[in-house]
Amino acid sequence: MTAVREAPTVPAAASGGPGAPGLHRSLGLTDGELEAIRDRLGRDPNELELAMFSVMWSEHCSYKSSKTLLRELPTTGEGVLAGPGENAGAVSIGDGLAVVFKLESHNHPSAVEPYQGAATGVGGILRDVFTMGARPICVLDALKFGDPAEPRTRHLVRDVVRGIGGYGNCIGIPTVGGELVFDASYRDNPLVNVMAAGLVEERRLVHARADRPGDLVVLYGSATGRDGIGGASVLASASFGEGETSKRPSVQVGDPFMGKLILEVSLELVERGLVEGLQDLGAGGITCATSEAADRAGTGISLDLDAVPRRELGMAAFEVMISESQERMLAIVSPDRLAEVEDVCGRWAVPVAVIGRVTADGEIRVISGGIETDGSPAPGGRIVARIPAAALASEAIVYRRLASPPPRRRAAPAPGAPVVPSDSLPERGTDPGAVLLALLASPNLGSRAWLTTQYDATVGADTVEASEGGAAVLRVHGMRKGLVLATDACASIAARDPWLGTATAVAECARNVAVTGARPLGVTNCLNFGDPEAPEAFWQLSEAVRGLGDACRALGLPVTGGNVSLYNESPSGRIAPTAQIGVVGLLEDVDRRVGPAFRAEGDVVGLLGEATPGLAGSRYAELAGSAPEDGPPPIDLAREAALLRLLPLCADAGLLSSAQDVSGGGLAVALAECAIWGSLGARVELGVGAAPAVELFGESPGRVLVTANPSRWGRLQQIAAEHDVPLGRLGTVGGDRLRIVLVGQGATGAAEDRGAGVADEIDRPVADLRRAWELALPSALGEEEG
Amino acid sequence: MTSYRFAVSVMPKEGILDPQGRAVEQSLPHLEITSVRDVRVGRRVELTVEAEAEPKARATVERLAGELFSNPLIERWAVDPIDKAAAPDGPQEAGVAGDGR
Amino acid sequence: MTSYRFAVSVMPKEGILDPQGRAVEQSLPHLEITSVRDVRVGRRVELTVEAEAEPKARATVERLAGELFSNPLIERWAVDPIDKAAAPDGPQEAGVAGDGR
Amino acid sequence: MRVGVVVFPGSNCDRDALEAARLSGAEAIPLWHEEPDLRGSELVVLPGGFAYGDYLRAGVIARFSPIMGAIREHAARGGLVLGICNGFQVLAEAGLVPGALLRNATLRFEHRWVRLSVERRDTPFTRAVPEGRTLRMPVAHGEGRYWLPEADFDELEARRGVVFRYAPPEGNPNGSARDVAGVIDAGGRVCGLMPHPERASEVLLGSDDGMLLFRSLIEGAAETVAAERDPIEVTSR
Ligand SMILES: Nc1ncnc2c1ncn2[C@@H]1O[C@H](COP(=O)(O)OP(=O)(O)O)[C@@H](O)[C@H]1O
Ligand SMILES: [Mg+2]
Repeated sequence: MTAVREAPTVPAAASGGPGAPGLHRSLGLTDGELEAIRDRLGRDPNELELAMFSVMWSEHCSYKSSKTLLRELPTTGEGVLAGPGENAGAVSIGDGLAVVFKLESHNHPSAVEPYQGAATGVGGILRDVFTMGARPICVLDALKFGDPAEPRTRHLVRDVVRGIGGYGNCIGIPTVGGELVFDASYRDNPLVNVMAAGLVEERRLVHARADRPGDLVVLYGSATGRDGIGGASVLASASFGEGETSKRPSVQVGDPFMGKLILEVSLELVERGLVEGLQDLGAGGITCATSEAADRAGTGISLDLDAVPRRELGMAAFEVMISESQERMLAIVSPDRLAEVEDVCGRWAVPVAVIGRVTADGEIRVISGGIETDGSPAPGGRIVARIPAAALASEAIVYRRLASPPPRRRAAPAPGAPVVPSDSLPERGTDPGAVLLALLASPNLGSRAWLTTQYDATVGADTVEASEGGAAVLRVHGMRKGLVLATDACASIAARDPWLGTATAVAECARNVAVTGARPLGVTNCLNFGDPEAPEAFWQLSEAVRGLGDACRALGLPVTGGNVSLYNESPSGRIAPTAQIGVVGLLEDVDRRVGPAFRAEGDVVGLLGEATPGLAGSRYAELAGSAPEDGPPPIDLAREAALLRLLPLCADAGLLSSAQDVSGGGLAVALAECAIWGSLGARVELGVGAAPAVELFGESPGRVLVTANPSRWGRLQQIAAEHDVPLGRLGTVGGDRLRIVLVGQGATGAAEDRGAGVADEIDRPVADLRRAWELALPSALGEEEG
Repeated sequence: MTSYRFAVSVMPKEGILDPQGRAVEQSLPHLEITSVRDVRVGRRVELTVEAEAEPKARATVERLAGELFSNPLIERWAVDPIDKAAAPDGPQEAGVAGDGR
Repeated sequence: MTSYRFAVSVMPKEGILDPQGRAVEQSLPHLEITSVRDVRVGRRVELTVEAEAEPKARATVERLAGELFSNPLIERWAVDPIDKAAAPDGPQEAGVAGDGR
Repeated sequence: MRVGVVVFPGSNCDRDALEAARLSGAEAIPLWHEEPDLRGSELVVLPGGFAYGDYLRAGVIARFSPIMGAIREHAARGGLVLGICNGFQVLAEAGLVPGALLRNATLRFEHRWVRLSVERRDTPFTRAVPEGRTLRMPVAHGEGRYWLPEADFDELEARRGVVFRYAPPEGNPNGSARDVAGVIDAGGRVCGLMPHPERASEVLLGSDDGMLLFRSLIEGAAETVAAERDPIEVTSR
């Protein structure tokens, strides 16, 4: 121990000496950050230490720009067993079981190598789930791309989808839902967000902690290669001479087969109680995993550098310490359990190695030449890096960035400002039936079958509904219970008002879960934003987090985890602010679930909630252009909360034949979808105001399209009234056409403009709607067949 | 115009994990083979180009190799001519070939 | 013991529909290439064998080529030596090679 | 009846198959690929998944697994073997059923609900299927395009070796020759199919048609158990 204390800095020979002047900058650390590092160490860092700091103080690992914002989120609630700070959130679902879930981004890797980027994204989020001891039950993927007409976008879409499927299908976790959105702002910066959920017995929930000094630090899974050392490869050129950096691969390649093996090994280790703590290796590799596991418990870890199994010869210490090679896990193991751990790994043919010891001194020490059982260097061994775990993890640098709204916002109207009837809304003079077909045939609203057929959604034999409808329903194996999952973002609204867009996304996502009859349990999220050092981008982020917090508080939902992805910009611009939301809900009886498809002739069609003005940010506006003075629709969070309470009650009471959230494309598209899925038409009468597009195609939140047997309609009205939710009767299910008759103030305007003889209503065969909807995506991607 | 047939080999770059190669290596003990190592699995694309002269044909193939058949971040490629007379549809002219029957 | 490195090429047999090859052909017009035809896509496996002499090493590789790397019903294979000195990890010694930069 | 479900390291439908077998009344046990012992299984199921990651070609590496020797012997003795999806690929690679499964004609992984026509109801795998009944179940694979040289194909058809074909309205998802979805060996005891009967095990999941296969095997076995106990010549491989 004293020997350690007497070595405040590492001998120069160990790693090339204290960083050359300016080296920190090429590693992405600022001068101020170097000062802060000196402060925490009380000395200059050496090159290896600098590399470790550079990954841990990166935005990705430290959350240095977002941490202060995230602190404001509501994270506690009934049943929350693990919240932010853990690898994934966990919420009790009763009967001693917990659902574990999280959303995460893999944007930048996917932009560079779409197949591997997406594949390793799936691998990473699954590891987060089974690191908690949970068996993953499903994956959802939220994808955002630029214009599908561009060849580059098509290539990205194709390879990202192949990559998600390539990993998920192989490892055998069903991909049951997600989102696919096209918007010009994602052209050079596509978003690949992946959500996963798993189930675990509450008592087996594992934490990523290294609590007990003397325990072993065990690494299992793939050997460590030079994957993903990207930026830090400047160190390689400094140490090995110029010209070699081009050989350093920074692209990580996923191996779903090894992923499956470490999944099985991890769950068996947990099941048999052989591990004290588990931590997956992701960004920051061994450095991140060890420092976080130690820091959470206030302990330290001594690492035996030479013991780390490597894929390549001649790897430098820094490469081993920050490599992001996939499919690796760190376990904290009591010494008397090691043999059993090795045995489990051996049976699955997974390489395993003891790479260190938990210590009491709160430091991460990297030792070359072997370590003793107390974590000190073996004779002849040397400490090559020595950093307080907290300095790398919880006490990493934090910023309060400058936020300022964009100037144009001041000129924008308040959300939901009423639309002036005299504006030039483009539906005047157009046939609403043609607009409906165009919306159904648009790449953002058409059928997702092109993509979902590439994902195995039924492996595991628990998938009740893969989510064409908005939410996926899975049975909890061996029980009547069901889990319902959805993911949504409303970036086109957030582009105009990030608070509103994010709050709307939370509400929409929760509503998608609740329409099935499920009670939402918790929220996970992935915040995809631009450069936090740009005041406007940081304003977007802070407004979005405020919207997330406000919505979750209003809906009584805890935020149990998430992920932040910043610097989503390219020379062509910044992405639309994208707060991807994931919600998990619980169905007490999966047989009582409500689906979106029309079910029976003669059922009454009704609308819960009311349309409010505001077309900006809608798919309709995207297609037709919106009036410049128009704003996005406002949100009534109290109404949303009432819906979340009301819908499960309706489902429990068996009042609903079907229920579908009204969102993209508005009520007309919702009606069309329910008709397509049910292969049943409907005739409805819709009251429209001065601008019929608001009622037909507007996307104001807080609405659910329901159908019910006429005998249950009275009870439905009663229960809706009790919850203060308006319920309008629109018409009747039946036939093979969708007919929407317009009545009221705005009903005749369009017909007048076009001249007499043109009916002011929508009346189309369901088969036509289906065809338009089915061809949308293949034709947008240039893949229509036959 | 003359026809030229080429083979493009695309292999994972050095240092890039090759899970296929690793899986093959791990299966070798089942075949009782212990003398094999450093297995790397890649792709081979064979194609015919019409051109006035070989260099022009080759240029087309090289463009395809770099732009369509490989991702330069993770893969390397090489182009080789195939002697048509020898094996029009076989994998390659040289070496021992078999159809395994 | 000496190390020998080989490349095994595995190609779909004549008469077997090769949708990958066809997909490549169909994408060529987008790249404004019209002079390419008969595209076939197969596999290339590179591996090192330790043996006392080349024939023995080659025998091992041929066994692998026939039993593991190819399915005789649908594929043909060929084995070629790789000149280690020239390109230890590159795809092949001959031809123009690129890492695409 | 005892059903053994083989677990390769990358199997991912093994639990589904175990469950489906149990649902139809069998005793179902997992069989680890490294142990060449079928532990008294009368029916061996090779489940779906990616046995060894399915690198190179689906099913090829699994074919060399230690348990495969025992399965060959079991088949040679007239034992029942069912290969589902990846299990079918393994059986084909091992030559226990004829044909090869190539990359889907669409070049994509295909997950869809399909319909199967049952070409033969006189096999141990299909005897519980009512006449004229088509079966609805999912496919989920990237390499399921059945292929056989034409001459061999005619021979296969002549001995009625095709048990399942993809049927309308959904039709053929992968470009399989002659719409073949599943075949049986000449002895009529080893059957492979690409679709997943074990996932069509409950109405809640979309269909329970797959149970007809398991029931055929498990109920049928109870009836014929005596016959199978008769000494049969053991052909070594
Ligand atoms: N937007 C967010 N909202 C809530 N929690 C977040 C958010 N972003 C990150 N977190 C939490 O911060 C912790 C660190 O996240 P991350 O570094 O992504 O974890 P990991 O490395 O395990 O993937 C996690 O517990 C995560 O849930
Ligand atoms: Mg993690």
